[in-house]
Amino acid sequence: MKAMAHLVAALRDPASVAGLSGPQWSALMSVARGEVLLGTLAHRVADQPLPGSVAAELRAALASANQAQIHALWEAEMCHRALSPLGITPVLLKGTAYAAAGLPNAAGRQIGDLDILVPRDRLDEAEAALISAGWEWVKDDPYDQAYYREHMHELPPLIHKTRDRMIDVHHTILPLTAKPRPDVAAMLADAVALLGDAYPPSRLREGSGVGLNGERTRLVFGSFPPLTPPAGGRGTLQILCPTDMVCHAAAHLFADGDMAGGLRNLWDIHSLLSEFSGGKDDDGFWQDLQSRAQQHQLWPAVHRAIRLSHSLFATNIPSAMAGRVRHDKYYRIRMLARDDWGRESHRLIRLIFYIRSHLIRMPLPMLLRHLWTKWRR
Amino acid sequence: MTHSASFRVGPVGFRIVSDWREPVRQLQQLYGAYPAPIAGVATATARIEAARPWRRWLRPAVHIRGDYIIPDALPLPLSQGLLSAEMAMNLQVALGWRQHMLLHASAVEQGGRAIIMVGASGSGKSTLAAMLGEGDWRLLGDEFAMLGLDDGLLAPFPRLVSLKNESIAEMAARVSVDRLGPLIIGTPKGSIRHLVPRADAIARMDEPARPVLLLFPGFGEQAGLRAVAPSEAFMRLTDSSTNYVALGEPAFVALTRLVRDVPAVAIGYASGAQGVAAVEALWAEVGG
Amino acid sequence: MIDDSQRDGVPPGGEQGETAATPRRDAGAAGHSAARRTVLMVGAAGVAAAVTIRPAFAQTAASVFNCEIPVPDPANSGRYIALNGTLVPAGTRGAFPGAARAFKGEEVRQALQGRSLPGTSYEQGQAYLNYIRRLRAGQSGFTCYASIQMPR
Amino acid sequence: MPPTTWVAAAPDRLASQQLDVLSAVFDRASGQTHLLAEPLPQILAVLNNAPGTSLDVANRLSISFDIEESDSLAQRISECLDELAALGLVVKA
Repeated sequence: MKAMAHLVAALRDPASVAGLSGPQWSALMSVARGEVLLGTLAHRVADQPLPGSVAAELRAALASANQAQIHALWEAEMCHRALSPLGITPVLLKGTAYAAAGLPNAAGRQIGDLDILVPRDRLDEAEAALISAGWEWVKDDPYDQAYYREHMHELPPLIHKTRDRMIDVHHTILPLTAKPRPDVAAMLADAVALLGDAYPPSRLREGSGVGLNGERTRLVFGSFPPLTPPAGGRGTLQILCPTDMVCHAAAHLFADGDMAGGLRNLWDIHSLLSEFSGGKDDDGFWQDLQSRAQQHQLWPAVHRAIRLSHSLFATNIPSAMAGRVRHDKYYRIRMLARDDWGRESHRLIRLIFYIRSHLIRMPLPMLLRHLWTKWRR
Repeated sequence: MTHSASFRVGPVGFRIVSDWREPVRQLQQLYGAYPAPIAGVATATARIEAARPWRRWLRPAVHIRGDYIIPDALPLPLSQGLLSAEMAMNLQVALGWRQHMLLHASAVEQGGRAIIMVGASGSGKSTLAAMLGEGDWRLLGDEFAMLGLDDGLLAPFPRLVSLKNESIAEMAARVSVDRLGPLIIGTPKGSIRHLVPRADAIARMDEPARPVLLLFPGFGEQAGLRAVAPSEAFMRLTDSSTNYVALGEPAFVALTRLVRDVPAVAIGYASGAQGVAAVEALWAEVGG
Repeated sequence: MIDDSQRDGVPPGGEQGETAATPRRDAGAAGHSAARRTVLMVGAAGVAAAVTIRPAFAQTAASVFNCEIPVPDPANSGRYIALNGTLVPAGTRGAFPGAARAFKGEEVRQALQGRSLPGTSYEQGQAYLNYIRRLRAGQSGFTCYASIQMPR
Repeated sequence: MPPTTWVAAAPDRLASQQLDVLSAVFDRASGQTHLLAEPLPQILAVLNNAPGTSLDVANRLSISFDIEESDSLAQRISECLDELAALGLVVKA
């Protein structure tokens, strides 16, 4: 068996690592690093009997991932402090949201930039407040600025001048030029508040659990702000409601980008589906998910995510949603395209997905115009 | 074809993968006395490879890669393949190692007590450690000092010593030729030649040592000593650590303990011999 | 040679490890014995009193001398670099066209220490260095620049 | 506008070591390490469990310490509070 297959197996069933040889562990840890899943792997197999040098390395990787989450959550806190005087309550997206809510895929997960969603009509205010709180443009040339503002789903990236961390301020979840038009107003309206004052972040999970399915009431997840005193009338941080969180993860994986790091995103989706649904017979959840995905014009992406998650990680899904659809196997190959030395493999398939990533972000004539402008300068 | 080698330096089990045979052959020769990774588990994979398959033969350019990659890194010519492999290994440790706090420093030991020498490249820390390591000292490492987060001890990491320019001749005069790698000329840092540490440094690489002196060598600076305040030592050590921030509070505890408990001194010296003499004199004062 | 008197400001051993929030010396008793009260240095206006440790990039041989910094980055090729390092339209008076080749990390490191950048006039070199100083994460050359930041 | 009232990070959030004239402070909430010079650690101490304005801070410090220069003290303290706020160690109530 190949190292990527061992990685998938270890995530799905931690006991599967029993009996791996030294060289197999070497390859497994290398591909896990390549997929930015080493901390996740470390968390999954923490209770398994492991060779001593593997245990030491994974323990250190997990501790470091936990520390990185503290840094990521702190960025969210500082963003909150910058925006709360305006009454803007940003919705945390992706890794920071998982960590703030204490969702199961957060354990050991690497978190990159801070991604937040704010209403489009508050974008200018949010931008000004962040800049006065020490964030700066990464790209300040007029073409990039105009390009982002006209065509993208986010402001041009900002970086904090002393903490060196980036923030992506989104006003919707896909580029404006992409074909699906998600109902971002509904996402914002149904977002869930993060409240409370407990610390540390690893003990955040009071309100979450299997019982979440179907409920559309505002759920109070565990607590986030470690310092901010509870102040009447001021906003707090939010996360997407469960079905929207799945829709966004699937959109991020299949409708945006070239699927580099796709295995980690698929693991997120598997974890979210397992956490939010009560299993394959939880009709309420699966129906809600499908109708919500249709509302966002994202059902093809969400359905593909459900199928692939089931196929790789044995997610417990309704049999009506299982089965294979044309092209699924190429997605699978793309997601597992790494050899035992950690090198990316399947050059042609990767290239095709790279080209696809540009085509799905904007219509072809517009893509050509964009590349031409970038190339000429 | 993929060529590979595997061995252990201190706590790190390495796997090195190459598109070319020669660099791997050189590694296997120079690391011949090093043990295999424990239970066959390599914790770091370093790769040297061609950007495109045909660039293995056609104007070969060696890219330094591995589990961790630095964007913007320039490839090196194939004649510098051994250097590329060493750099790829260093890179994996610098960016990936989390089991100890890493200091970009050299270290030597005597009687279980160690000196940590911290400085930018060009400070002479590497040459100083190499020279001491041929005398009454055991070389713990010339590139990274690994500080234990719980016990505050230094774990040896005695990789090949990377000799540069003038220090090559200085060391070649003292050691037998079978401990020297090929002379690599025309690198971005001038000439480089690798030195295999003395047998005791390799044989005892699982024996940690307690740091008792922090040294900030300055080659070419005015000769003399200057005591370094704990806060300055703290700043300089965090500055020379690639994983201090990633490790969080355990690194804070280990590092504040180190700068509080261990005297820190900056030394200026003009020649290798002068540096060695200054270190020996200091050592006598800290009760060595 | 290394006695405590040379290590300025080192407090006596008993105080080490106390919380920094405790004023130095006998602050607890300060309210009672006015004669022995501690003097607090509040510092001059406008002077920063805090430094935060930032992540150091790999200062290993690998990163320092084996990376390059294009001026400007390829996305902006064709634009000029003003003396303060900002990008301006081609042909702007007093600004310089981009460098013909990318600079090596080692060249930039030496230039930051006072040597000139290869193939540049004084002002041109200053403009390029100011451009490099303004690089941010995500821009081509940033990792390289970050990796050549040497300890003070 | 009423003067700003400041709240300091709870002491158990911070690990502190006095190194010499500078204190090293590890903030468990942010994961950041700061080196603080006087009077920042003292300001955090007098705000501990007792939020206050910059004037309150100046008054409290004057009770425990001789202050070298006092005519612009409140101004200087206010500056220091802004610096602590940028580090996230104090926050407006």
